[in-house]
Amino acid sequence: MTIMEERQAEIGRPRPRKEDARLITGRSRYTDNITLPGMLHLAMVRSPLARARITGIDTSAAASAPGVVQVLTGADLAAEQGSMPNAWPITPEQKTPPHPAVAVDTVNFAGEIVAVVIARSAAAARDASELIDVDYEDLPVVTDLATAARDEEVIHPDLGTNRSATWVFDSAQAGTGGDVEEALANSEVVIERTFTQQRLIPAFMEPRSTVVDPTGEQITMWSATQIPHVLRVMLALTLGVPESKLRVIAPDVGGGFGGKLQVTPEEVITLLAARRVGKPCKYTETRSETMMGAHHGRDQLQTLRLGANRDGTVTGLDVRLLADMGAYLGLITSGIPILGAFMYNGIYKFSAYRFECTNVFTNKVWTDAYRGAGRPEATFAIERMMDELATELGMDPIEVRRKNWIAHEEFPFTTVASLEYDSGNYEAATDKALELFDYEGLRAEQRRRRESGDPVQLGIGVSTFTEMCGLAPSRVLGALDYGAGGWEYAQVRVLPTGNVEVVTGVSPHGQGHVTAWSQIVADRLGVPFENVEVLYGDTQVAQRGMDTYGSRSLAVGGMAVVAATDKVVEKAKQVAAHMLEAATEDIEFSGGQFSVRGTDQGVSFNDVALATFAAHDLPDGFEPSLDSDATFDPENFSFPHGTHLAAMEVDTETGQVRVHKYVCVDDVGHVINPLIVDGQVHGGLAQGIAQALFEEAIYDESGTLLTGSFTEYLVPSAPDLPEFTVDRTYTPATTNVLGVKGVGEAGTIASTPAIVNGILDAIRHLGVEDVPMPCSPSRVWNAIQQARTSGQQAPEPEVAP
Amino acid sequence: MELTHHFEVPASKETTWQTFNDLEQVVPCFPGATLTEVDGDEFTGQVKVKIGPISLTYQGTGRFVERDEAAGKIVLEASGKDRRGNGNAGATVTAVLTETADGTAVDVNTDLDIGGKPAQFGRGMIQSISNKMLQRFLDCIRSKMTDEQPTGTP
Amino acid sequence: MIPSQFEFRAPTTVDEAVELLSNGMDVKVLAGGQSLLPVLKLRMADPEMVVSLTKVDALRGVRRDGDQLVIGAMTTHAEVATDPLIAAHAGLVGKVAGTIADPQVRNRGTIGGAVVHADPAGDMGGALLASDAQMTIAGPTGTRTVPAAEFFVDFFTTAVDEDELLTEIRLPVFDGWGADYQKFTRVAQQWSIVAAGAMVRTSGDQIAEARVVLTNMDSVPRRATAVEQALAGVPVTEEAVASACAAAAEGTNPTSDLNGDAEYRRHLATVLTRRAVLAAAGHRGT
Amino acid sequence: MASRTQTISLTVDGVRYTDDVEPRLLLVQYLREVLGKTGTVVGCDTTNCGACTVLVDGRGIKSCTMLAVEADGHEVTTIEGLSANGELHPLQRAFNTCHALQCGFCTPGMIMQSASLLADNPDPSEEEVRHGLEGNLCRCTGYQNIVAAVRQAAAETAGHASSPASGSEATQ
Repeated sequence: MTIMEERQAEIGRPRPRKEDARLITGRSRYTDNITLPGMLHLAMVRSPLARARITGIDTSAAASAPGVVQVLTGADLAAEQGSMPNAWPITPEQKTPPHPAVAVDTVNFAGEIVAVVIARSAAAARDASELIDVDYEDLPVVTDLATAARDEEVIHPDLGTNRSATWVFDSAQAGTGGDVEEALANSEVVIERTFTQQRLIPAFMEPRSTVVDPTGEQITMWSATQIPHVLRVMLALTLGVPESKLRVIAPDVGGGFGGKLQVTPEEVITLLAARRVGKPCKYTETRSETMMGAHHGRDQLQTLRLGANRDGTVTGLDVRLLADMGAYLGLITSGIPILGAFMYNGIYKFSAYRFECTNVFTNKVWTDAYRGAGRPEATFAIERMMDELATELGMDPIEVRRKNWIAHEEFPFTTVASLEYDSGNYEAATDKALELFDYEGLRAEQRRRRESGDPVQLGIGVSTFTEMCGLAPSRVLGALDYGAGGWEYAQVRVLPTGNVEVVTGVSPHGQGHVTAWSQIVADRLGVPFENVEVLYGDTQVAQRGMDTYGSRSLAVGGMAVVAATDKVVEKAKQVAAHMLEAATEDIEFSGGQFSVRGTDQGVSFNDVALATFAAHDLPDGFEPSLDSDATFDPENFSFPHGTHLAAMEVDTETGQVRVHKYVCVDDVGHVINPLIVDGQVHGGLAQGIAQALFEEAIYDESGTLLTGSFTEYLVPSAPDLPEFTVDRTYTPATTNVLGVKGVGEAGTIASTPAIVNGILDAIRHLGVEDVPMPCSPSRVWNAIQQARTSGQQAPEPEVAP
Repeated sequence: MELTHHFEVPASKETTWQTFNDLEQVVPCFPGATLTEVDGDEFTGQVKVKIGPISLTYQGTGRFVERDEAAGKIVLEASGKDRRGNGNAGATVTAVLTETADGTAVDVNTDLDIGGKPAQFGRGMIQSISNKMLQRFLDCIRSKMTDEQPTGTP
Repeated sequence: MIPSQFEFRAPTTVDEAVELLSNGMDVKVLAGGQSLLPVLKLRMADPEMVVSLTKVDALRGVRRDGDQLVIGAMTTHAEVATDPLIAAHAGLVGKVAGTIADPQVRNRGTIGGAVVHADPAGDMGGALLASDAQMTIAGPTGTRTVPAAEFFVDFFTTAVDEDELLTEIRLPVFDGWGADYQKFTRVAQQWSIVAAGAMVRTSGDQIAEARVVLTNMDSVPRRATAVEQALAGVPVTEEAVASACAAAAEGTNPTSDLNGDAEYRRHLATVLTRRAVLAAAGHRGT
Repeated sequence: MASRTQTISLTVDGVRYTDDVEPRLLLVQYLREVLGKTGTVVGCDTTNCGACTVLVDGRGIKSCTMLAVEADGHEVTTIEGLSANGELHPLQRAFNTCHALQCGFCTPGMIMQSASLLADNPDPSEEEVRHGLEGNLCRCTGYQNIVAAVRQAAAETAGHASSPASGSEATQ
């Protein structure tokens, strides 16, 4: 009987990650690193045209080229390839075009696959792919969202329209608020603005790659995916392969950000090719292919009308969206804008709200999840509108927010968009951020620069945000017609030595789950951090799971781990009671020790593990195993929030913009590993800032992606970003016992409006009212020039509060 | 993209018209172009484009879509694809001939459509480069009409 | 990502290299490869033969030859950027070399390769123009020398013919000149949207002589001679220099693209020229 | 056409190799496919991302933009050859302790370029680190912890350098 030792709590410790060991030494296991005996390689032939009828494909030269095993076209695969799945029909009437993995008759975006070469080497496949001669008959191309919505040219003629679906939320109908038209009519101020959420490319660093081994009866797929479990079931449903014959493995995955939350044509094709030739096949895309062929994000036109009274109280908000689907509907393409529908009210108390979104097809690659997925768009719009309101009323942007936000004592709070926010303290986060930022000092500096006519003006951008995380309560998903639930699975296995294996249904690709889960389990079982192994990403290992997206891993997946761990403890207590000749009810468990209440009698977790393994002397009828699994379905979303402040310098001579200072105070509830949480925030900020300043996927009118490489699509590197000041407040979530909320998307969601608000704050006194994103130097400069030339109409310089 | 050019030749409208209608003379004037076959109003050929290290070979066909001698209007359409699948290119060239005191004025409007990888490589240069290539093309045609050597300067 | 097949030769002398260029095949010269290899990987070109200059030792390095500096065509940007001779006598060339692309590219990319590539957004051309560089070109009939002002012909086109090689760049020494290069980009690793380079010799509080060049304001680097003339004798003050630089964009022909239109580029050229001249003149900015 | 392959001899991570390769084979493909050194990864095809950075004769280069035949006679160091005698390189340690990686895909290139940077400048400022890494893209970290890691490794290496026994680890 061992003596209890004081052990330091693992939760809350800045543990360096376990998973780094192989990644920093080059022993990584990315899909493209996999080589199997006899493996063949695929190359894709992609349409250079955005919309065309395929009138002929001559594959003869390619088929007889050196090393080529087979060439496949859409016609060859038509009978077996099915249609790429869309798992979120947002309305029963949604129009969904057929989406073949390999185009059969027509192509609808530049980059769509029209033929596949299977060869003995990647080089041979690439060489032969040039020999395939495709004849196209041009069809009219529609790339502009608003134009497409007018149906002058219908991209999928069988659908009869480019409008896929229209989805509405109305607080008057939902009973969560009043009628928005009435509210706006009775408002003292109504502000109407239109914002463009430009199209973005997720730009994960690892290009997508898939290896399929069709060994015997089983098909094993390794893929650079966020969603091995969803992929498995979707492949089974799409291709009619028995699910039980499919094993999907997501090995090391080099980033996703929603971009790998997809079932891809390339995965379907690699599987079909491997099955045809009966040999392992690999396909790894080039970055050029990623840019044009992997789904993009955002791409919405937002029109908002916000009503308010002169004291700053917002009375109602009307939101109308056009959302660009691209040419097809991917896995959850149609639902992305709907994820934003619940967030346009942000952290505020509005009395009336209406949201209407129309999803529209264009001849571009389809859009789908990208970090934040719907919520950054909503947050951007409302946070921009709050600044517009502040300007209109001559109020400080912080004051306008204070006037409208939910006070901390009002939680839980049911919003006008029908969500119940469980907890939060916007005052605390904002106060802390203002202090760290030196808000007053920077306002003084701003005034100084304005008065002296400094060519480099300073602006302060505010963004107070919340987001719905922990996707998602299954019943809510059901109500939204999403094709699956939002639960998560975990298993905890106790080895004879007391080491613990944790199986998780989430699928990490950089988030540090192995480390965080180890910390959770170490604390709950009182075992050393080092003794916990975390297994994931293989449907044969983690037999159930809903994978990683929507800041769900910890709030949902982590909770499943907790639930499974609790079951282990319950079982172990029975064994401990038996060993200690006590009643189970009298057993207490703490710090890895089982003890009899009120005595110094105890056994360690390791002792119990070994005794259970030996099974020589267990309670009658006790199954000799402590292993447990659990499936956790959240009762509600979690609602991280925060206040982000950006001091932006604008060089009025060149339009160049620089982040002078960036402070954010996020409240993500309890923190398992602050190192990891800070890292998530940093990375999120970088992506959100990049949307504000640098990134945009641009197509020309014929549908060619002009930003088809990192030379033109501007992903920032180290000198392009500032040092961030990251801090936190802690208001635990009340809907899970860990008190966690999720942090994966926070930085991205909050930072974009902070940056743009900051830029406008710097140059608004010059008469500039808006700069479309990304706020490139030329756009900023042009906005200043336009304001100067129409100077007479420019509003009187607003005195900075 | 739309490109417009204007030039004048000290030749009669009739001579100019004939030159413009002679594919064997016109097509090879385009930098890098070779004519492989002429069949009435239609032709096949290829254009080899070299821009620094980039080298593209478009193979394709073209035809006269309009020849209105009375109006002095010729519309030539050509389209091709890069032999390595890098992209397609199409052009519709509309030339309008007008008699002047000293000869003939030629107004050329070119609607050029370049798709695929070359368009991505742009940084705005595609238009400038295309403009220069067309200028060389027209200089060459003009020289044929005036029996001069191309001056090389626009 | 996988280039087409080609034959590869790595001669060790200039003569061998030149001989390989006239062998009747479609030959591409490989210097540092930082522009050529991406094109080959994207299969935007498929030469039959690649002649690498990597083993021609004679083409590497910086040396002083009388009142000239001689830079071998295969000297890397990193070497040019850190070379003490260049720093002392050709400040603008050194500064510009340090701004090209990123450190890894500077470690492989060469001055000769970059200028023969002649991308209008390439940075080094302007610096050579401002420095009155003489370009030595070797061909089948021997070597010839072309001044930088005649070297750049058009987009991606230089005086170097297909059967020729740029072997070295000769620079007169510019002692006592200040230099600055204002490179304007949206992200650090981007090509210049516009850049302005200035070399300034001051005398007391005045600009005695200035040399000003613009990058990406035309199909070739452009020398702003009007600005240079206007700057002569001008006091080193914001106002005086700004006024002398006001016409920096005159006569240029910039393109419009995703990063800005021609009008914006003209405006940038003016601002950047002023800043470069002031910095080169040692003016402490506001 | 002459022979499709050429013989090259080079040293990679301290081991001498002689191989016949196609001239078109990129150095990164040689490392990954011929030598099985998959620690060096490919992130783009336009020489932007820097994920494939290795040291050639001690200096960081993008191995996707160098032919394997050009490496003939040279010395190449990859992420797999950075640690010596089973001990992590200070940069590797610092990347771990500073949480300078998430998905890890850019990490080999980041570490190798950082090694190249520290060889040139053993005590870089924050700004110098940022500019020294401008040819490397990371999509996860926002670079803050990468910069911190490089500076931490620099400090640690400087500490070592004051002791007579140590050499410059960064340059190998």
